[in-house]
Amino acid sequence: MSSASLEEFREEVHVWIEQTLPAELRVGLRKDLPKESRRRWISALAERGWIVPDWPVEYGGAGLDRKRAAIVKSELAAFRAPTIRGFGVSMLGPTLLEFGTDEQKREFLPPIARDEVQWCQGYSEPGAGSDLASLQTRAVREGDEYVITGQKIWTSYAHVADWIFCLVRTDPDAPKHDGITFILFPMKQPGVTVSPLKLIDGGADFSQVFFDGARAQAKHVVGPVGGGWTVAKRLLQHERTTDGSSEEGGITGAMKESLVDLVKREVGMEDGALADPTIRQRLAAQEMEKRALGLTMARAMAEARAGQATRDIGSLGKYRWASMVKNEQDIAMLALGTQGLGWSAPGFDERELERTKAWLTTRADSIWGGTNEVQLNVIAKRVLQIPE
Amino acid sequence: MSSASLEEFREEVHVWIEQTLPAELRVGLRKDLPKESRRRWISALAERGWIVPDWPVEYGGAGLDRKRAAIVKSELAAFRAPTIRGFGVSMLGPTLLEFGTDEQKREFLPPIARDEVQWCQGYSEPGAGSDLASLQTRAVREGDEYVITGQKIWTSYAHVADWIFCLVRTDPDAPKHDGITFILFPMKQPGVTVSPLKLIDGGADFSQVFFDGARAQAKHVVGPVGGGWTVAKRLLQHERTTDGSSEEGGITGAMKESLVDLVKREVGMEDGALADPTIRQRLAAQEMEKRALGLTMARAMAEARAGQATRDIGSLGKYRWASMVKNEQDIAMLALGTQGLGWSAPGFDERELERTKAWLTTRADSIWGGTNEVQLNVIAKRVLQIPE
Amino acid sequence: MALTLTEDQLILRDMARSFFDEKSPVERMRTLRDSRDTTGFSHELWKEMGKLGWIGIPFPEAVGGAELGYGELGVVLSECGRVLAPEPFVSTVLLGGNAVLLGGNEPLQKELLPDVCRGERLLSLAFHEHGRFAPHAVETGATRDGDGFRIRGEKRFVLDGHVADQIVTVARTAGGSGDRAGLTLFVVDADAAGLSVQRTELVDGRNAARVTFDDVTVDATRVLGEIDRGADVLDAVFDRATIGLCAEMVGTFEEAFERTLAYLKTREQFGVKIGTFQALRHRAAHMFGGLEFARSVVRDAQSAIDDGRGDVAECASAAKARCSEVANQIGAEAIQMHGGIGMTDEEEIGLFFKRLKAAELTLGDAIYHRNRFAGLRGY
Amino acid sequence: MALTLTEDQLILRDMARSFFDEKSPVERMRTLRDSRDTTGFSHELWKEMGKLGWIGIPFPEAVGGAELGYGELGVVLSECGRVLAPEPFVSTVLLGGNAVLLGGNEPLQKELLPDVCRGERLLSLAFHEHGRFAPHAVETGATRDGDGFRIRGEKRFVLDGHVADQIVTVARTAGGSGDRAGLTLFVVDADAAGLSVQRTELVDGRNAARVTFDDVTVDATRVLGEIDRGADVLDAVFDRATIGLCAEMVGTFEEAFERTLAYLKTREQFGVKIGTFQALRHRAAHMFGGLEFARSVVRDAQSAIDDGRGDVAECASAAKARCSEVANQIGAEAIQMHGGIGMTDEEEIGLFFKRLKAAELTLGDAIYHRNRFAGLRGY
Repeated sequence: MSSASLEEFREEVHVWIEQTLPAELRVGLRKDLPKESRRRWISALAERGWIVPDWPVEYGGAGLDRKRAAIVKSELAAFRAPTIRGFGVSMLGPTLLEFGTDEQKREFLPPIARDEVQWCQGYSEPGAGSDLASLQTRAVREGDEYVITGQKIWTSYAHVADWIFCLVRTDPDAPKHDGITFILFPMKQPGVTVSPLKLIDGGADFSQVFFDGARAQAKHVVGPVGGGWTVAKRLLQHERTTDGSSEEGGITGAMKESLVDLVKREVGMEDGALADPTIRQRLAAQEMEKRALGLTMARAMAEARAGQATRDIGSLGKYRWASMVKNEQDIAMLALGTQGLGWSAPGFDERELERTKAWLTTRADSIWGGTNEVQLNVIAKRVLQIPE
Repeated sequence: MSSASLEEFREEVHVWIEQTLPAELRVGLRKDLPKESRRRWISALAERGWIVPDWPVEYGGAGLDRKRAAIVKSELAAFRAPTIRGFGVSMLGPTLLEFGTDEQKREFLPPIARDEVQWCQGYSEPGAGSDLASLQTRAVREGDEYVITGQKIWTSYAHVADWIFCLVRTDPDAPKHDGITFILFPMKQPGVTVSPLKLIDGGADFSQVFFDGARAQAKHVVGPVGGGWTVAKRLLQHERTTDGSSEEGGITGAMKESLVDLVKREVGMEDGALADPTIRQRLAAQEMEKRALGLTMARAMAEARAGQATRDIGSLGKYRWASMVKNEQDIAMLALGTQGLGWSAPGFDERELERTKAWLTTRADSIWGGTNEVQLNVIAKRVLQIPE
Repeated sequence: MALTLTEDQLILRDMARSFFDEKSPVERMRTLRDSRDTTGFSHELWKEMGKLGWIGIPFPEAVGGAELGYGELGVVLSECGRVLAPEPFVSTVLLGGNAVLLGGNEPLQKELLPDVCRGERLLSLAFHEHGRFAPHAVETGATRDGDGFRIRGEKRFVLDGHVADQIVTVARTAGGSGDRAGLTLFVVDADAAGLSVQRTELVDGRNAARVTFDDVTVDATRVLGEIDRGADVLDAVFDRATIGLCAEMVGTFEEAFERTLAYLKTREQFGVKIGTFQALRHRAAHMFGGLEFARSVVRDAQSAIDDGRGDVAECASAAKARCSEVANQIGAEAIQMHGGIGMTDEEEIGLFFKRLKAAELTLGDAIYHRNRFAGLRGY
Repeated sequence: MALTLTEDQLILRDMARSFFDEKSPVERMRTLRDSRDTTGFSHELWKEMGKLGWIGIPFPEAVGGAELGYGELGVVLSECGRVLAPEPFVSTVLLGGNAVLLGGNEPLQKELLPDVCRGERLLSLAFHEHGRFAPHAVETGATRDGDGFRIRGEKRFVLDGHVADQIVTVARTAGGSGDRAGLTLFVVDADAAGLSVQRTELVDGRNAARVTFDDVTVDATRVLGEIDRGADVLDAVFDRATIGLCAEMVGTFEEAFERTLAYLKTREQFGVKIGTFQALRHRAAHMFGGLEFARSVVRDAQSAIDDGRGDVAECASAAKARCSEVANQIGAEAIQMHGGIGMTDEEEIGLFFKRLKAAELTLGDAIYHRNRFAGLRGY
C-alpha cells in the first residue's frame, strides 16, 4: 500500500467528517451535547462502520487495516467528534473477535457497532479486588442455562447496561484460576439487582450488582468453560490500551482551569514568580513529571515500533500516571487552602468545587486498574525479573 | 534510701571530681587529650570503681545501686570528664555479669574495670550481616581448646584489641540459631590476621579479621556451648542502650560548625530569611525532626518509668535517627554545592571537608546496628504485631 | 515538660473515651452530615460537655472555667478527634474563647465566658479572607464612628459562624493588607444590624460561614486587646488554637491508623492477609512513626503553654507543620491500604480522610509553619 | 523528536561500549585516583577518542568536527558515565569547547577547535566563585587596559583547569555580582603571566582547580561573544553542557542500577535472596522509574538542541532537575541495598555513589533547575 493512497484516504475521511459533523458537536467529550444531533451523527458514523473501523464489515465495522483505522480515529479526534468508547466497543468487541464463536460474533458485534446495546463489566467482587481470581460468584449449569448467584462491585454504568460480561466460578473444586468462566447475560431480568455505590467524592458512577438466580444461556459462554481467566486477562489488556489515552481525556484535562492558572491566581505573583516559592517548586516538579511521563510513554511506543529491545513500561506508566494525577490535585488543594474544603455552593465557586471533587475522585487512580502495589509488584517480577 | 542521702552522695561525687579532674581534661570526648594526664585520671577513676560504678566491688566496680551509679555518670558527664566506653565496659562486662561463670568474671572483669584490656567484637561476617545467625566461622573442639577458622568483618578496633568476644559455629548440623557459641580468645596469637577495611569516607576504623587455626580455651565459652545466640542477643541490647546516647556524642554533635550556621553562611540571608526558601524549608524540617526525635525518645522513657503501657519505640528511634543524621549531611551538601565535593585540601577548608566526610560516613547509619529495613520489619512484627 | 499523661489526665482520657464511644460514635457525625442538620452538631451534647467541665478547661475559675491546662484540653480534644465529633471546640473555645480570654477586659470576660463554659454561648472568630492561611492579610476595614467603629468587609471560613452568638472579628484600623500592625479585634453580636451570615457546607461535614459586614457598628467597649495592636492577641490565639487543633488531629491519626492496621490484619488477597506484604508492613511502620512523632511534639507544645515557656510560637509551628505532614501521610495511606472499599462513602475511613485534609489546611499548612518556624529561629 | 536511538546511534553505542569495556573498566578510574596521577585521566585514551571522532561530534566539519548532534554525543557520554571514565568531556567539549563554538569568531574557532577535536588541546571554563551554582554571581573583574583587559579575581571548581591549555574565563566588565548583564568571556592561555592554577582533589576522583587571576592581561581579540553580553553565550553553553552532563549521568544511573539489581538477585540473607523482599522489590521498581524517566527527558533535551527547538533552556532544566533527583535516589538506594559492603572502598558501587553526588551538584541542583524552569514557564 503506497503512502499516497493513505493520504488520499485521509483526505476522504476528512471531507466526509467535515460535511457530516454538525459544528455544535465539535467540542470533544462532553455530556451536554444536543441529543438528537448527536444521535444522527452516531448513526451516520455507524453506517460507515467507523465506530469500529477495524472490525470486519459483516460485524458492523469498516474492515479497514490498522493504518487506515488509525487514520479514521485520528481524524475524528482532530475534529473533536463525539464517538463511542463504551465497554462494548473497547473491551468486549475485541475479545469476542478473538475468542467468540461465529454465532456469538453475529449476535453481539453488530449491535455494539451501531451503539444499540450497552454493556457493563462484572469482574471485581468485595473479596476479590487486586486478587481478582479469588472471585466467588457461582454459576451452576441447569439444562441449557447457567444459574448465577453472587455479587459484583465497581460495576460502571450497571444501571444503564443492557448486558453484562461477567466472570463466574463454574467449578469451585478446580484450582483458583481454572474454575472461572467468562459469560454474557442480560441485566434486565429477575435475579439481577443493581445498587448504586456512593463514593467519597459524592458521585455514584459505580454500582454493586447482586445476582440471585440470574440466568445466562450456556451458548453465551465465551471461550471454554473453566477457561475464562485467559479471556478475562486478554480483555484487561484492551482496557489498558484504552487507559493509555485517558491522560488527555481524563479528569485533569477536563478541568475548567489549568493547575498553573489556578495556582497563579490563588497564590499570587511577586516579581514574576509565584509568591510562595515552595509551591512554585512543587508546581514545576509536577509540570516536569507530567511531561516526562508523556515522553516516556511516547519513547516506549517508538522503541517498540523500532523493534528496539526495551523493558515493558506499561506498569510503570500506570503507577506514575496515578501518582501524577493525584499530585496535581494535592497541589491544587494547597493553593486553595480552606477554599478547597467546600462541599457545595454557596461559599465556593465552580472552579473550587471541581478541584475538591477531583482531589477526592483521583484517590482512586492508584487503586483501580491495578493498585500501585500491584504495578510495583509487576515491575519487580516481570520487568526487572527479580526472582520471588 | 532517702533522697537526702542521694543528694549527699551527689555532693561527694561532685567534690571528688572537682578535686581530681585536671582542667585540661574537662572538654568531653576528644582524641587529642594529654596522654599522661588522662592516664592518671582514668587510674584514679578506676581506683574508686567509678569506671563501672554499678559493678560489684570484687570485680572492680563500686557496687553502687542504680540511682547512685546514675549520679556518678551524670556528674562525670557534667564535668565533660573523659571516661571509658569501650566494648569491655559497655557490652562484654554486663554480659559476663549475667552469663559468665565466677571464674570468667574474676578473670576478665577487673582488667576491664581498670581499662587494662581492650576488647573487640567478632559478630558480622561477609555473608552474615542483617542475618547474623547465618554466620559460618567454625570452632572445632580439640582437647581443652577450640580451633577457629573463618572470617569476621566490621570489627572495630581490631588492630588494637587484646581479646575478642566472638560468635562461632560449633555445631554445623544444628538448626541455624542452635549451633552458635559465644567464646573469648586473645587476638595476639598466630592464626589471627587483622586487615583494615577502607571505607568510602577514606577512614579505616573497621577491620576484617581472619582466623586460620586460631585457638580459644574451652573454659572461655560464655553460656552453654550451642547457646551463644541468647548471649549474643542480650549483648546487643547493651549495644542499643549505648547507642541511644550517641545522638549528642555522635558525628553531628562533633561538627566544627552547626548546620544552621553553615547554611546561613553558604546560602546567605535576605531580609532576615535564608536566601534560598527551599533550603530554608528543608532546614526547618530537619531542626523539627531532630527535636521531635529527642522528644519522642524522652517521652518513651518517661512513659516506661511511669509504667504507662506504650509501644516499644526503640526500632523507630534507630530508624528515624539514621534518617535524620543522613538528612543533616544531605542538606549541608546542598548548601555547600561544589564546595562540598572536595576530598582534601587545598581548595577546601576544614569545615567543608568535615561535611564531605560526614556525608559519606553517615551513609552507614542506616546500615550498622540493624539496617533501616530490619528496624521497619521489627516495628511491623513486634511493635504493631502484624502477623507475617 | 509533661510528655506523659498524669494520673488525672489518664482518668480524664478514659472518661472522655467512654463518653464519646457511647454518645458520639462516628456514625453520629455521618447522620448529622447526611440529614443536613441545621446546626451541624449537637447543642445537647455540647451542654453535657459543659456540665462535665470540659469546655471550661482552659478558662479561669473566676469565669466558670476549670482552670486546667492544655494537657487536659488536649486529652479531650484527642478523644473528639478520634470519633470526629463536630462540636464547636475549635470555634468557641480555641478561637473565639481564647480571643476573649487573652484580649478581653474583665467586664467582657465576665459577660461572655461563663456562658461559654456552660456550653450555652457559642463564639467564633472571623479572620479568613483568603483560601490560604495568612493571618494578617486582612482588608476588612473598621473606621471610627462616634464612640465606636463601623466594620465593612467580608470573611470566609468563619467556623460555626452560622450559630455563633458573638463573632470576634479581625478588622483593619490602620495599615495595609499583610501588615501585622493596624489590626483590631471586635466582639460583634450575631444579631448586629448589617451583619449577614451564610452557612457553607464543608467536605468534612463541619460548618463554616461566609460573614458579610455591611457597615456593622460596634462600640469601642467591644474591642479586644488594643486598637491597632490586635495582632498581639491574635497571634497568641492562633498559637493556642493551633496546638489545640493538633491535639484533635492526633486523636484522628490514632483512630485512622488503628483502623487501617486492623484492616491489614484482616483483609485477605492472594490467599493471605495483606498485612503479610512487606511493602505494606514497612509503610505501616512509617505511619506509626508519623503518629508517635506527632504525639510527642503536640504534648511538648501543650506543656509549653501550661508551663508558661517562651517558645510557644515555635512549638505551635513545629506541631502544626508535623501534624499537617502526618495528616497527609496517614490520610493517603489509610485510603490506599483500604483499597476500593476506602473509596466508598459507606466505609468510615473516608470520613477520617476528609477531616484530616480539612485540619491540615486549617490554621496553616506545613509550608506556612515551616517558614514561620524558620523565621522564629532566626533564618 | 528523537526519543529512540537511530541505527547509526545504536552502532555508535555498541562501539563505545566495547571501547570503554576494554580500555576503561571502572578499575582504571580507581587506579588513577589511588595513584594520584598528576593528570587524573589518560591523555592517550583521550587522543584515541579524538581519532574515533567522538570529541568532535558537536563541532562543525570546518574545524575538524564530525558535525553530528547531541543525540550522538549523548550516546558516547552515557558510555563514559557507565564506566566513570574521567576524560575531560565536560571541561573541554561541553564547557570550554561550547564557549568557543558559540561565542568565538572564525579565527578563534580555527585556532582552537581543530586541536580540541583531535584531543590535543584541552579547554576549561572558569566561572564558579561560590559553592552553589549561580552562573551570574561573578565578582572577578576585567578592566580595560590599552587594547585589552586586565583580569583580577579567583575562580573555584575549574574542571580540569590543571591541564587546560586555555581557560575560558567569565569576568565582570560592568554591573554587580548577580547581574546577568556586564559579563564578558575571555580566552586566557594557561601560561599567561599572573595566572596561577592550583589543582584540587575531588570526592569523585575527578579534578578541578582553583585559578587565581592576578592582573592577567588578555587581548581584546580573545573575547568570546560581545563585551558585557557574555551571558548570552554563557547561558547557551550551560544549557548544552547541562544536557551533556545529564547524558553522562544516565549512563551512570544505568550501571549503578544494574549492579544493584544484580546484587538483589544474588545476595542472600535469612536463607533467601534479598531481592525476594517486597519492600526492596518496590524500591527497585522506583529506581527503574527514576532511570526510565531520566532517560526520556534527556533524550528529549538532546533533540531540542539537535532540532533547533526553542525550548532548549526549559528542556535543560527539566533534564537536570530530574537527573539530580534520580542521582540522589539511585545513589542512596545503591549504597543502602548493598548494605555494609557498599560502605567499603573496595566495592565499586561507592565510586558510582560519589560520582552521582558530584554530578548532582555540578551545573545546578534540582532546586536551582526547578526554579529556573518555573521562571521560563512564566511563574
